[in-house]
Amino acid sequence: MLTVESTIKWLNLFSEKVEKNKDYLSELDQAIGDGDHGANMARGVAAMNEALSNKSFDSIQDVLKTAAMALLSKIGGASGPLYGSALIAMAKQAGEDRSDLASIIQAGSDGIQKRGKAEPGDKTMVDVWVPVVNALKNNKLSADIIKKAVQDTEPLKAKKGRASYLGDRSIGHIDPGSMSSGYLFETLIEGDTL
Amino acid sequence: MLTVESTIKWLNLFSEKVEKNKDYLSELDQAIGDGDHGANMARGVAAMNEALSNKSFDSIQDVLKTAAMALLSKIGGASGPLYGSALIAMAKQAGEDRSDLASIIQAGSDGIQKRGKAEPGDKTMVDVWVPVVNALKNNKLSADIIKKAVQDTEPLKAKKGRASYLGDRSIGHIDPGSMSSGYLFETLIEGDTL
Amino acid sequence: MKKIINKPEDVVDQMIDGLIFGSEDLIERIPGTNVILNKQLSKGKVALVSGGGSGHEPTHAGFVGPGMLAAAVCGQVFTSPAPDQILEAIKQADQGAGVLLVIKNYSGDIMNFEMAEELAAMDEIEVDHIVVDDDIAVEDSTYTAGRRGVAGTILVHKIIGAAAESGLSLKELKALADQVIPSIKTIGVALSAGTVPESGKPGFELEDNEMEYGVGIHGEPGYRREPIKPSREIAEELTDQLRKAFQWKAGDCYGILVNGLGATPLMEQYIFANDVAQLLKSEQIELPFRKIGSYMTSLDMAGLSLTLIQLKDDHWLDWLNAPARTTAW
Amino acid sequence: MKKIINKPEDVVDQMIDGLIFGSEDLIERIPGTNVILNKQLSKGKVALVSGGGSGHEPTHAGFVGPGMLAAAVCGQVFTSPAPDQILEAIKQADQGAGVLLVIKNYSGDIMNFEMAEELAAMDEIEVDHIVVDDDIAVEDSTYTAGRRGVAGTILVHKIIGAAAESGLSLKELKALADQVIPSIKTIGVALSAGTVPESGKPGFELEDNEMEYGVGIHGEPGYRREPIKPSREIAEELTDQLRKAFQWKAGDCYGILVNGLGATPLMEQYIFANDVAQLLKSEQIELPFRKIGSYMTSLDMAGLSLTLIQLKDDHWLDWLNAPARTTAW
Ligand SMILES: Nc1ncnc2c1ncn2[C@@H]1O[C@H](COP(=O)(O)OP(=O)(O)O)[C@@H](O)[C@H]1O
Ligand SMILES: Nc1ncnc2c1ncn2[C@@H]1O[C@H](COP(=O)(O)OP(=O)(O)O)[C@@H](O)[C@H]1O
Ligand SMILES: [Mg+2]
Ligand SMILES: [Mg+2]
Ligand SMILES: [Mg+2]
Ligand SMILES: [Mg+2]
Repeated sequence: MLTVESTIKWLNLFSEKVEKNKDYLSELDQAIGDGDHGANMARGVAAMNEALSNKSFDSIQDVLKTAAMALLSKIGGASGPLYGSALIAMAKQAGEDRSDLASIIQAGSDGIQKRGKAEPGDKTMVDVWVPVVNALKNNKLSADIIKKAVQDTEPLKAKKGRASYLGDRSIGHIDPGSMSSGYLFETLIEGDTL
Repeated sequence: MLTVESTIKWLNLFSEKVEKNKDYLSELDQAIGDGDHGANMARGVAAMNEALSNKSFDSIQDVLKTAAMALLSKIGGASGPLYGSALIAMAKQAGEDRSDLASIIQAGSDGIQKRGKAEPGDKTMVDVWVPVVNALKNNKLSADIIKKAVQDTEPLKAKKGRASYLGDRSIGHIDPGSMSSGYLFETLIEGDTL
Repeated sequence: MKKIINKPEDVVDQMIDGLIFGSEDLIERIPGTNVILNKQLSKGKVALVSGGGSGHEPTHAGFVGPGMLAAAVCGQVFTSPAPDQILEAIKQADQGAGVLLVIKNYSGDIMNFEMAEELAAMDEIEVDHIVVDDDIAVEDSTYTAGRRGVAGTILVHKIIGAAAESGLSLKELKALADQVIPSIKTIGVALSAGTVPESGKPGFELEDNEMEYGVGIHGEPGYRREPIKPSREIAEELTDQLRKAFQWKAGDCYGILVNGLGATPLMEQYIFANDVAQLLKSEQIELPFRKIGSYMTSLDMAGLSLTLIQLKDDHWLDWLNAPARTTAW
Repeated sequence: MKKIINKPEDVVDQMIDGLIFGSEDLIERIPGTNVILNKQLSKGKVALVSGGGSGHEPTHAGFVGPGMLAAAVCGQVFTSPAPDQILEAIKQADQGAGVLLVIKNYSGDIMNFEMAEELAAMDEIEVDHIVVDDDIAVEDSTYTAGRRGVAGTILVHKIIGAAAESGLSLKELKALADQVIPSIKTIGVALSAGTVPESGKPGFELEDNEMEYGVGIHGEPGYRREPIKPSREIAEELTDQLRKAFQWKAGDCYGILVNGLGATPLMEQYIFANDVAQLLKSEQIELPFRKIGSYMTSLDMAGLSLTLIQLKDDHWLDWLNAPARTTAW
């Protein structure tokens, strides 16, 4: 269940995972983008961690909004406004219905699609968020489902983002933003927040 | 003896030799200069050859002056004005005393020194012109003397021209301008002009 | 990687300080941000704000000054700046007549600038935006991110900047840009990739004798790799692409920008410009506006790009030639 | 060698045409020569003529125009132009008040320009010359060729050009130059060599992690090779050399030029400029004149140079800041 503490714990675990895997994220981005996704995300989560540790919070909304602003202002590039929009939408939703994780993640997913105009199958992080929302709704989110969603971006041809410039050459590589979104949901499980 | 014909023949032979050895001249210049002496000289003698074949001459002075202007306007760099000044001075001298090769070459050598302010031992073409003048005066110019003069520039430390920037590192290399001047005097012998 | 820098993570910050040091009479840095602001903003006129990832110097900050940009926002190298920085630029640039954002067409830039625009609207600042997508190397399609914004952007800065200075409203400027931007097309060629300081490796690898047509200013892949050709043949290829895109006819009137990508010296840019000039002359294209230099670079990428703008309106030429006081125009 | 050129032997000719194509309003080529002439010469004023080997673009031709040079003579790459070309420039530049030749201190340039001067004197044109030797990397000595002329030359073009425009006589300009030139000192660092098109090979080799202090603009050897350092440390080394040469004290007033050598992009030049600015600030040196960019290049050499000019006279600053209409200033 999402509480102030569990949300912070979740985001801290996410930060750790991004930091640990930033070179891998950049490597994925080097193949079909511009090679900075790891650096972008690491910069973002570092700022998020700092913002979260410098303040005390009395609502999940508050936590998510603080995290959103940090990510938004420090990631930059394409993933900055996407993660920023996701967390802002999640914060809003948490204000209305704080206990339902599925509807909160659904709001985040909608926020990303509203901002980035990508559809499932376009080889973007949407391809992880959408299946995760569906799994949550059916109460069966698992590490395997997340892993599969990330892996399933490999054969896709990119239609949005930098990778789309590659056309067919984008096929055969995992989408970096999907990988970092995968980390977000893996840590949701690892932190026992489900 | 210098006649209109033998002078033209001499300069033609010189052109051929420069053209044939231009890569070597540039190599020498690469070691202690900027690597263009071969290209400079080749450009110059090509223009000289053309100028000499496009006109008929009725004096040695005329031949030398035409050659001088071509070299002067096409070699460029340091060697352009030096060969140009040498041949202009030689042309003047030939007008006064056309039969005496020694005094003509002496005038050329003086012209070079006046233009470039180099002394014997400075590791420049002067180190070939001066011994050649002396040998001519004593009627004993030979291929060996020329060869030795060129070779003797090797241990010298450059005090003038681009090589002087190298200081001690200029030691141990033959001076490119001395080599090209060596060709000039070798062809004097080869053309039976002596 | 051999570069004259300090810590890779500090390059943008220190570069901005160096730029300001060189042009203190013209520009200043908004404290605590990576925003460069024109010191002599024109009261009551629309302010032009641009920006994007760094690494394209002198773009964009070099074009801040009277007659061009009111402010430029510098992101990390090849990374769009975030909305809060853009918002700060909008706030400080606004002189009461609204702000027009000039965005190069990259997903990241579009999203960050749009978010800033939404935030500014909440602060009741009138803001609109235009998107430059002049790179014809990439197929245009509404189903993808579309064409990239490259060197032609500086012509947009110049024309719209001069028009803003002449007093056009935000609406009028936006309408003008809707005419101008589709009239600008660019195509480039790379001889070697630039190296992002934080990555330390070239963005792509080309063989010693290879070049690639259509590479983007972040090292995005182009449309063809082949052994390096003489300048004249490169000029033919790029001109062919532009001819196809413009479908010009004898007597048409264009402006031309030959742009170095960072490590290619002026000598090569001039030689290439000469070849293009001869080709266009033989097709009787008029070229009353001409510019040659390294204006939209890609770090230390070797190569160049060719931009043409069809001058459909005499005003455009006037605005291109209007005075501007900036570091780099 | 990967360059955007046609035949190596044609680079100078075609480059000149490309330059003129880009700046037809300002400059023209004297037909049949490699001389670039200012189209708006100032009647009755002393004409400044400079030149030298090509490969240093935009120097010198980019500084032809009202307020700077009357003409520039382009030699082959790294090779002084010949006297007949220089003579032609002198003849066409002269507006009745005489001609001042600005020569960089290389044996070849000195001899060719002096011969042209002698020829011009026969034509009864009043000509004199000044020799720029600002490169402190080489020990100065009357027994050798002395110090080389490098980036500081463009400050001479600017100051003497503006002074000529203000009406000073040939004698007065020569006296002014005798004050100005010794007040200019430059020191550079190279990260890689430029490649002369006709040779096809880099002028020297540096390891992947090496740089060399004091390299000349034709690749002449410098005074020390070492592993590449951060910008800040390079700034310290170059500033140390200049401090030794100038022996400045707090409160002294200088102009500064940070100059890219061809393949080094503005980002690095700005970062380096920022480091130098901080060092000089800490020594309380005033810097009312500042310029950053690639002005005196060495083909595609990577690296940069730092020039300081001690502003001993307020006029010098005015002349540096005076308007000039050229391609490159
Ligand atoms: N329009 C979009 N909608 C959703 N996700 C997107 C979109 N564009 C890009 N992305 C995601 O962003 C990731 C790249 O992020 P990043 O490398 O940080 O930014 P940039 O592409 O600006 O360098 C992609 O892998 C993709 O998952
Ligand atoms: N002051 C001088 N006096 C005599 N000879 C000189 C002088 N300076 C240079 N040289 C000669 O010129 C040669 C170099 O010529 P070249 O390479 O064509 O010109 P540059 O040095 O301008 O590239 C040297 O090898 C030397 O013999
Ligand atoms: Mg990326
Ligand atoms: Mg040489
Ligand atoms: Mg990026
Ligand atoms: Mg030379």
